[in-house]
Amino acid sequence: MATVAARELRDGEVVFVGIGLPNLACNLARATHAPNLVLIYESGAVGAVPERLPVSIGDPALVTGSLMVCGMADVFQCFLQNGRIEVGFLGGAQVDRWGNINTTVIGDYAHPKVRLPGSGGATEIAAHARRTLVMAKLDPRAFPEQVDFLTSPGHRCRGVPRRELGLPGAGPVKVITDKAVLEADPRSGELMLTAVYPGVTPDEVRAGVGWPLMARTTLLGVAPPDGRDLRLLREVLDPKKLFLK
Amino acid sequence: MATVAARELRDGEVVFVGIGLPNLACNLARATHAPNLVLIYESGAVGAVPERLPVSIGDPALVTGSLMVCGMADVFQCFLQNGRIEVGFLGGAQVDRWGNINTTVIGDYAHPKVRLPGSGGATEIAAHARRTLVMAKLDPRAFPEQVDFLTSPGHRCRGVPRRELGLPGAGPVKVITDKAVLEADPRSGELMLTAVYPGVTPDEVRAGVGWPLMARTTLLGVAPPDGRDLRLLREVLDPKKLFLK
Amino acid sequence: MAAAVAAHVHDGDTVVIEGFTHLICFAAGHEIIRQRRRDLTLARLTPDLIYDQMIAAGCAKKLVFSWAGNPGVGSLHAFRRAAEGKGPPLELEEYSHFGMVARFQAGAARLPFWTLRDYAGTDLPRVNAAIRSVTCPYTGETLATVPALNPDVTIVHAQRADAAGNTQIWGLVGVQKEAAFASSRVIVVVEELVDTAVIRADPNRTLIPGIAVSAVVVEPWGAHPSYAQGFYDRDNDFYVRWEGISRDPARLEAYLEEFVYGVPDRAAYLARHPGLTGRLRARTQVCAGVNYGF
Amino acid sequence: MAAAVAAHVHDGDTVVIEGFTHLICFAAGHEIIRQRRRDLTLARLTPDLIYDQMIAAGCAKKLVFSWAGNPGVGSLHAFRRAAEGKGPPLELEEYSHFGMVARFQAGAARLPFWTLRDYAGTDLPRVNAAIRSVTCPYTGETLATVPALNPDVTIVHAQRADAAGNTQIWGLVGVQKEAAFASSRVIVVVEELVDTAVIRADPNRTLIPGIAVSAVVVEPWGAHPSYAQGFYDRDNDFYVRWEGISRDPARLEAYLEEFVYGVPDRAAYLARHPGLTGRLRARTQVCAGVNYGF
Repeated sequence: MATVAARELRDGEVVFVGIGLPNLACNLARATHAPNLVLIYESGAVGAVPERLPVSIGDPALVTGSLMVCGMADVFQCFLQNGRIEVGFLGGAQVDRWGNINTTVIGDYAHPKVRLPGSGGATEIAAHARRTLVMAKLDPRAFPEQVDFLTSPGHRCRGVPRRELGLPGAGPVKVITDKAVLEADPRSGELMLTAVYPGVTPDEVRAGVGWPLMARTTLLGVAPPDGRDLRLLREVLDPKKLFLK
Repeated sequence: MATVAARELRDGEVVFVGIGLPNLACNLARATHAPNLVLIYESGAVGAVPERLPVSIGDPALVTGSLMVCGMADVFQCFLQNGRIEVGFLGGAQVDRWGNINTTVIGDYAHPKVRLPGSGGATEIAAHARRTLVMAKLDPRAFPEQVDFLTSPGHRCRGVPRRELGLPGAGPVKVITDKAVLEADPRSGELMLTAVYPGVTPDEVRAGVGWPLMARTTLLGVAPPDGRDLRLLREVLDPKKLFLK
Repeated sequence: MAAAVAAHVHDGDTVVIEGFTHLICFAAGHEIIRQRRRDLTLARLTPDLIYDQMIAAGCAKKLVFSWAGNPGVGSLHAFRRAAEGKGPPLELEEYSHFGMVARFQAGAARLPFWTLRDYAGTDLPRVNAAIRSVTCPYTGETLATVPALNPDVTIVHAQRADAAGNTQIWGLVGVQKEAAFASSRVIVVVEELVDTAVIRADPNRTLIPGIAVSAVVVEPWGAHPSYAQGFYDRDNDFYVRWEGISRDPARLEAYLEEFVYGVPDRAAYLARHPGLTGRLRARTQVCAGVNYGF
Repeated sequence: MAAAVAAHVHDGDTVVIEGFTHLICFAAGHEIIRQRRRDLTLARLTPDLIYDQMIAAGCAKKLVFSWAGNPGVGSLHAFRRAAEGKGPPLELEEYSHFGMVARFQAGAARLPFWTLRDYAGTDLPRVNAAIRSVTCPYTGETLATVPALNPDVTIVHAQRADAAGNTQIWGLVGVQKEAAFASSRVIVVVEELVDTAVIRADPNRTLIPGIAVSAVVVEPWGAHPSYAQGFYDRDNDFYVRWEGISRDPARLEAYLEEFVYGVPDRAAYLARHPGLTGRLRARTQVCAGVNYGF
């Protein structure tokens, strides 16, 4: 998943990084095809070059040697709302048919089955990043027809198309899972299967999704990570296997 | 005038300082009865201890050795609008019967006889400082019945009492001139004569004011600067006589 | 610390212990627990372990927040038990990070609200009536608003301050400046008390002026298991261990007994963590100074 | 400088050369005059001598400002002649300092307006229709608003930056950060071009990130007669002399001929001021660094 996400990043882009797999993907891209990637963390570290894998989004390793440290008011107003973030990473307990994400509650808000952490910066990243990449493992409970709670807007929110909501960003352009890649249909905004990992069949993907998943007529194949990528991930970027399973 | 103004400052107060006589007054107070005065300049220098007389409000001597330097957004939002400024100094080409000040134009705005610099920070100082001190030399043209342009609100603006304007600060509590001190009538807000300098008669003061100036029944006498104050002003604070005439 | 908390933190107060991952003042949170404050409204972007502990200890009536998890690890289980109806009730008021930052900005500027482009299409305004909107007087467009947050007391941990409370912070600065200016009272807790000359030598580093500070407390290692850039690293092992501790109410209670109620102050807390300072003390990487001459 | 101005400053642009007393980039203003840009909307809080010169040179169609004087001296006479109908016409749009700062804040946050508690009782809204009001969605009170200011190009003078434009400023920082983020294009002019390692050694000093910068120009003494903390003092004598120069259109024209049109660049300008650098060079007063280790 980290490798697939890394391939989505172009050199020189400004990326709003989350912790875990997104951070691995960004640092893999930096170590390979995108050395000039500018990593911005919501904690206020700009142009971070972490010498160790940050365990939290506010790790001191993100500060030491970074290009700039600014307050969070600047992060959200001058960088994100200003439109300077080209790519934002999102993940969550639920991703629905329209790319909406739930990181708030499973079940009813007042009486939740599971209380999740909440939005953090996800709501505004989903609104303002020029495009977002979603990372989540396939599972029918993780990919319901509709999220229980809409924390981060996708392409259609409670029936209203994204363009009518006045959201500056393009929304989730790709959903990167552990078996396949889903993309939003340009017209309807509905997520469809567009690429599968080696040896994965469309039916295996559909088994992990809670709605009748449409597929693009000609499915692409996702190339597996090459030796260099695997070596970097396993030996350099996450030797303790904190995030690589 | 600097001495009279200095006496208005209590030790430990937070003062928004302007350049010229107000700066002299503040530094005289710091050198005498108010060593813990906190001087804040709109340029962003907080707790400045200028080692030379600042010629401009952004003099580098205000920065070196100050307690804090902040951006102007913080000066106006977090200090002034926040209500942290206890005393603000104001001056201007015109001060009227209600303590309103004009630093914008003499004559009509669209076709002015004299174009003055404008508000700078005066408008918001007049609104937010807990109290303001006005310094101006008596002259019927400088003290008209009504200002040509209302830049900084006093106690009654175009007929509307200050309290109805929702202005947080108390407004100009004293107008310190070269011959006397005027104070606002607690009820009407109209400026009245309350104290005169040694040897000055009320008629001399009235001759410098463009409206029938009322006087408090028992006028106070303004003590002249003592030898120490004069020595400090002439030999230490303004040896080049930049602001002392 | 005991005196500062006794003087400035009262039952029923809205209390903010800020610091985004960096400089979270656990020492103050523990003292508030020891002094058994009650009915507090606890506000901060990321409640973190310290508010999970204060919730478990019964200090909190209400939580105002934007992300309530254990960063990089998992859940805050005392918070989850309360939110999931399996523990003592806890009132929740929830925003996004941007919304909380904006609330502190409005508070610091003493404006009743702050404007932001956010929340369109989300369910957050549906469950939080304080998220409203305003119409732009120039373009006519509708924008989101959040109300000002003006705490009764804000506690800021910092690397250094002088006796008057002129406070310097480097590394992540989060929303500490805004929270301090928004607050009626401010307690600054520092790793190091320095002479005013140290502050005046580099005034651009000052984040909070003494005129906004009510009390200064010197408490080395007061942010552990959070960190202080240039002083000590984050204790990630403890954050990982908290998953197991907080999941079991009995273990959580035992933790509070041993490390909070069971010690009189921070020094005793450190004494119960042999090897801690050696394990986490920061290495030295000092930057060059700049010229303030003219 | 010539290339940066040619590439990023066009006729009809809204141009901001910011810096409150400190770091006012006269070198850029002079280059704009030399390249004979026309119909510019010049915006800054304090037009200062540089905009007085650009007005006299015929670059400006409109001035957006909050205080148009010669600090500590008197008037900007080219500005006054225009405003008093004794010179070429100049459109004026006038705010207070707070209003201008708020306009840059809105621009930097890409919001259409900013809210402030100001202007009640004054005549400013009467002569500037852009000063409006909004009703608080919580308290119902009326507050003032100003519209966002988003310049086509902002020019910021700084002590140092790396080649990518990561810019560090100390001493007075004014509204440079807000103006840069509000602007479509940003030219950073520095006293000193430094290796990125210098920037990365002290990231809390960075005010403007390279991703917001269009061009970096190295121009030592480029802010004279304004100043650069740690590099050179303000040339107060010249500010005083400007009173006499600007009062007389012929003398002003002669000044421009000798020191602007008459020189190809800043180096030649400095060559025409013998003894200047010796007179104004800053003495050394370097602060201590801080520890970024963990």
